[in-house]
Amino acid sequence: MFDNILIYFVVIPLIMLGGLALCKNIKQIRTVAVIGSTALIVLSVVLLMGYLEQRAAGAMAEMLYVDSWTWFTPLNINLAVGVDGISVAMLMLSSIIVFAGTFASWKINPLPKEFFLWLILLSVGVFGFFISIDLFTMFMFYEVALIPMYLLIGVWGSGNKNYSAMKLTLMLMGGSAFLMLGLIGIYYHSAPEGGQLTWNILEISQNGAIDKGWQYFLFPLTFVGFGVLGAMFPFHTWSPDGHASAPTAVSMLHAGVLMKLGGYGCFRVAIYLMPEAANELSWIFLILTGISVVYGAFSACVQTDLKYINAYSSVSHCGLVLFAILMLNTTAMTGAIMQMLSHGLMTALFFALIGMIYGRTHTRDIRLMGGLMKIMPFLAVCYVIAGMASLGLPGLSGFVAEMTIFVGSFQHADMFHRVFTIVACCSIVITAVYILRVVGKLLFGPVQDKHHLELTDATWWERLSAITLIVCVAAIGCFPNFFNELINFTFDGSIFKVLGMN
Amino acid sequence: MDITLMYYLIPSLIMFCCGVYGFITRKNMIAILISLELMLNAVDINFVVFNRFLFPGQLEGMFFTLFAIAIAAAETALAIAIIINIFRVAKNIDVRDLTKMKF
Amino acid sequence: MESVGSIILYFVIAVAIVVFSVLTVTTRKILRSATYLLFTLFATAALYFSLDYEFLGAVQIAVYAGGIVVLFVFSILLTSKPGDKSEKLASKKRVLGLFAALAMLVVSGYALVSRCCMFAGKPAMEALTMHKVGETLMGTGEGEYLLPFEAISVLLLACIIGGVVVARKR
Amino acid sequence: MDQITSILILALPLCMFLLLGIFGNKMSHKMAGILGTLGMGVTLILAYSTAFTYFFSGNELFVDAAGNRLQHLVFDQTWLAFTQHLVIKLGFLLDPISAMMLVVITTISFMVHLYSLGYMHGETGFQRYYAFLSLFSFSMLGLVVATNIFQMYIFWELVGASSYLLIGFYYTKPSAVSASKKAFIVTRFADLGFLIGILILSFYTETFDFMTMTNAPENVLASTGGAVFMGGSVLTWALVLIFMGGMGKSAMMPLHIWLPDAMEGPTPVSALIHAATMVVAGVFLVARMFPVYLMEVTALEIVTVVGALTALYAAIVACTQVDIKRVLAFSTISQIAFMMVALGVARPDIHEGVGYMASMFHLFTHAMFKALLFLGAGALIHAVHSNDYTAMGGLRKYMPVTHITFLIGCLAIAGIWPFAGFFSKDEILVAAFENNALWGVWMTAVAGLTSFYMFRLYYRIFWWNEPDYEHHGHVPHDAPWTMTLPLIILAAVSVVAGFIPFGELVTWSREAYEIHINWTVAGTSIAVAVAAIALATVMYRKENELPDKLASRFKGLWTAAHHRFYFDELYMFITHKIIFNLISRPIAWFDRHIIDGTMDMFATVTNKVSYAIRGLQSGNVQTYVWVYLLGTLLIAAVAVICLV
Repeated sequence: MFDNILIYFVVIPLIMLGGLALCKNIKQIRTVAVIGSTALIVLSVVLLMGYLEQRAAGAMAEMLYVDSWTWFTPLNINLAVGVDGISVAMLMLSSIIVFAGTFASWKINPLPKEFFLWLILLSVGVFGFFISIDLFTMFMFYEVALIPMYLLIGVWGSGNKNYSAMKLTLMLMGGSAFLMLGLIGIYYHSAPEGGQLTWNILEISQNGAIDKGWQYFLFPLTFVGFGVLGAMFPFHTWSPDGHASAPTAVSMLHAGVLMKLGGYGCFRVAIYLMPEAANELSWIFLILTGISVVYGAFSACVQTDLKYINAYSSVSHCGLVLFAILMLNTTAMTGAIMQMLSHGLMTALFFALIGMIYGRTHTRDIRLMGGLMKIMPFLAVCYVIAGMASLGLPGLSGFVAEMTIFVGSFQHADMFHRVFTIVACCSIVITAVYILRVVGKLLFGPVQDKHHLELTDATWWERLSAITLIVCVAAIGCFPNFFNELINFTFDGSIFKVLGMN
Repeated sequence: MDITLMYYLIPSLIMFCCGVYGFITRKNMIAILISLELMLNAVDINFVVFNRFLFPGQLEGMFFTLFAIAIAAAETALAIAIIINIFRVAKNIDVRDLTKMKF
Repeated sequence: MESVGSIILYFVIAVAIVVFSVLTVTTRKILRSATYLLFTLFATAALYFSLDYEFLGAVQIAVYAGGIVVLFVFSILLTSKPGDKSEKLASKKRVLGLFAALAMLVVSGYALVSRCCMFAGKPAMEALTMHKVGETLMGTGEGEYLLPFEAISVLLLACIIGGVVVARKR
Repeated sequence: MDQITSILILALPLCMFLLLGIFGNKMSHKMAGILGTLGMGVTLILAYSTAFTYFFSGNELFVDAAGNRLQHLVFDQTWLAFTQHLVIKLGFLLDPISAMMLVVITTISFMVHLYSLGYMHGETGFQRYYAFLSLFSFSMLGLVVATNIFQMYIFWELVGASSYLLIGFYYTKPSAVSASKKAFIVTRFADLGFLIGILILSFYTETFDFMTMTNAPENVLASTGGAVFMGGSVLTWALVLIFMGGMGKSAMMPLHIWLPDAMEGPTPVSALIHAATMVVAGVFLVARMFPVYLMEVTALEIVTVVGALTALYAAIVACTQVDIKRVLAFSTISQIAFMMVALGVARPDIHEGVGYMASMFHLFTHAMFKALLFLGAGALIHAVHSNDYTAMGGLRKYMPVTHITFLIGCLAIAGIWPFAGFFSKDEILVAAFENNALWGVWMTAVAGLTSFYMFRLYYRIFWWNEPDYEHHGHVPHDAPWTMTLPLIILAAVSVVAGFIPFGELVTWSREAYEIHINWTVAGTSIAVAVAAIALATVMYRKENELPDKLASRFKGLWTAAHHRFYFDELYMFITHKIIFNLISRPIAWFDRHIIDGTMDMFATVTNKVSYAIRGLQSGNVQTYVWVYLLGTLLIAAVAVICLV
């Protein structure tokens, strides 16, 4: 079992949990968290290298590092793991954000030990979700990632935290109810008549046994189930409240990684296993996600709370992810994955910076702040960079992702899809409006509050957190083809054969 | 005339119904417990009778009853302990007054 | 065709069971209720004897009639106050209880009557010796009950401790 | 032409940006300034040598046996492969226009770097300023050498961003912040059109590559199959949308509103970005795609109409502005519109596409003399500390060098022989007349207006009435050499640039072609220009009542022009009243109250229902048993009835 590298993505956080339980003071907690998250980054880099090496050596299998350990025989539940380019990318993303999140919560108060325990438990769920290819295990990890959220927001949050924590948890749980129905449905149709039922994604897709009539029923269930976590209109309202109340690192992890679970799940389960239904029903969800994209951007234009702005911007950007996935072609889907990476990194950066600013000014209302560029130049410059990434400046990640999505979506043969692509394109202008509005009000202009003049710039751990993320954002923006090829290979697989496309 | 299975089941059923009636109508908790014993006893009879009539070569029904009696004894002892405790606190063992657990 | 004696014996037992059961739940004095329960239990024991389960009948008398009813009586004495009047039943309660009991009777009775196998006669059974009972109770093979026996003993121990803990004075 | 040089041309400014951007705070001002300027100087030399090699070496890579110039791909590296055909490459395309643009950009950029050493002396954020300048130079160079339309789009966005950063350089000034925001958003809106245009075009042509598209436009465009969308062929739509991107960057009406406000940035920035280089990107884009545009004449006609309207509009507005940088800004808009018109009227059958050549020629000369004018204006502002000409007057005595160079700039833009503007503008007018006499007359009139407002400005600054400078504390004087040297160099270029045989260097088909000056057209235009200058002399040489009288005489027109025909107000109305109040706010409200309300309602309803049914949990054990029993009996009854 332990000769498979993937399992360590769960083992390391578990060891961290144990280590944290033994910690006595904040120093030890930090040490454990930093060592653990660094180990995770190293691990994901090792995985990336190994993955690329195997691909370069001509490994053509859909997934690599595939392994399976039986867990519960009567229902054929296995701890099945395996990765393709997308999972590798997502694992990289998660480890980076956990790393940055650790530094962003350097001074968490109160109960630092418990905070890190829950945070690491959350990351167990996240990593487990991305490595598993067994629907049941996947779902289990998904829930493991969701539950700590409630406590993290409810205990360490700010503002109307009880309401937000409750709302977030309930809505996401509602989503997982749909999801569970869908997954069980898939399980019972996973094999041809009389065959061994399975939860394993690869086997299900090879069996190709899900009846078309059932697909029409199961696809919306799973897509909406994951879509709730991906902040799909109209199930996105947990996002603004939840993010606004969550502590910094939780916002980072949530927007950066957890929302990606939604997009990833939509792709990995809903689209991958039920392509025919996806093809037929995509128009409904295209309309919904298209609305998300534009609607979220417009909403962000008039918000005054920094976190709300960012949360709505996430709605818009994540809408784009689902939008692109539904286009069902290689380029758009690659774009969707890139957008997940890009959005994960830059939103994490945004939330980290907002947290740092909030920690100093004790307000997030942009009307009460101004001229921070003069007071805390480092944070301000990082904020501008994050903003630029968000509005799609070439050289940063947002541009690459959005362009891949737009070009890919526009290759769709159907006029309806192309027109909707143009609608989605409009978001780039609106994004510019709200980003520049915030940047202009918050960072530039005269200083609004004289007390702010005494505030200090970032500390070393905050700098480390921000710089890590910025470097990653720039890396994707400057060398997109690396990621493009990493992701792209996946799509040569069976999914398009079914549809007779590409 | 044969005394068939039926003849044994009917008194047991009546006994059980009496237990139900008592359980629902009585206020005194000990009376309720007594009704409960009636019901248990009725069930015991059924086990034994079925064992005797349908599977005379085996002993499952009988032993089940045996164990049921033992458990009933244990249960009664504990229940009475609780009742006495309640009486000590509430000076009363009217089941209608013991509604702290609602809502 | 069974002997007239056994038929008569059966009817005596059956009538006793029915009558004393009814009296148990209808009498308004709690101590009487316990007494009628005792009679019911004796009648049940007799039933077991008539079905050739002597050991069971003995247990019934020893544990139920001898142990449990005594417990009841003591607890009644402990919990009733001197001036206690016999309880009066609310008519609404009685109607509800009667309804439930009758419904039970009707449904189960219908189920009983509509099953033909219920009319099977009493088959012959080889005598159930004490030896056999003992072996079955203490054996570990299939259809033998050492493990449940031990479990029961643990349960009883727990019950004793629990009873002491719950009932002791604070 | 080796790859190293071309890579260096792009890499040097980028490295400078990173160096100054990251380590700038650790450097002294002087160090940063000199580093930046040196870096740009080296780039300048490399670019000059590249352009010289391309035009004059006669290397067979660059010119074929018949004397036609060739397009040469120095390198073309895959950056992002969308599909098999749609690949974004980063490359270096060397052809006449990109070589010319290399010269223009590096020249002006170097001048501005040098000039800023003096102009920005002692400003906070000096290092940041140089970093942004380098970033801009990098992006602009990348834009002009783009090998494919997506590379162009990438750098197009980058120049937009660097323009944003530079306009907002004085970030504590609210007006600068809002101007930068406006510039970015307006151009972003235009870029949306550009992007959609690219999407449509690439959908049909299946390529981003300029060479594939322009060398055989018939072939790649055949796949559109005459598809029609909302009354226009898709090709028209695509080209018009791409042109929309150009309209945004080149400040064509109605997307011009950001450019006058962009003057909030430091003056050298205005000279570099908002006069000479970035704003002509739109012209460059149309020129780059010209063979494709030729396939769809409708699109070219739209280019012409937009250009002509903008030229007139901007010229009229320029006559009424007080802020000298705004006058120059409107003048820039007007001149870029000239280039657009020239492209719009160019056809292969009219003097072998003279319009194209004229447009590029004008781009070149305009960059020189407009940069000169802006830098001159910078020197004036530096001396007087005000942007308004009302604070100036009679400066010729105090600032002789500035005066002479500014005058040269004015003469050049007015199109007086032998200054540079004469030659390029003349070719534009010829092309316009050949296409349609209406455009010829129209553009000649605009040229007259140009001379008028430029000399109005000139006289108001250097003649008119002298305010009491002593009173304001100090007497204006010429700037230090770092500032005057660029002025002198640019003035010299403005004088001689007209004699460059441009026709042999840059033509649409890349075949050499001899310029003939059409003296009928040229004579007319000179006559009109001289008349306009004379009028300006009469009105503004000495302080007098005439301008005010005329203004009150044509009060409606004057007020409207002074307020730039209320375009800004219109935009304010649309953005604030309509988009913010009628779209964003209702959506935000809808989200909070309807969508979120629905979600909350689920919770509320659940809560209410639970509250309502909690009475069932009475705590009365007998009730529970009764209910339980009846339930069981019900099930049993059903089972019995069904099974028996």
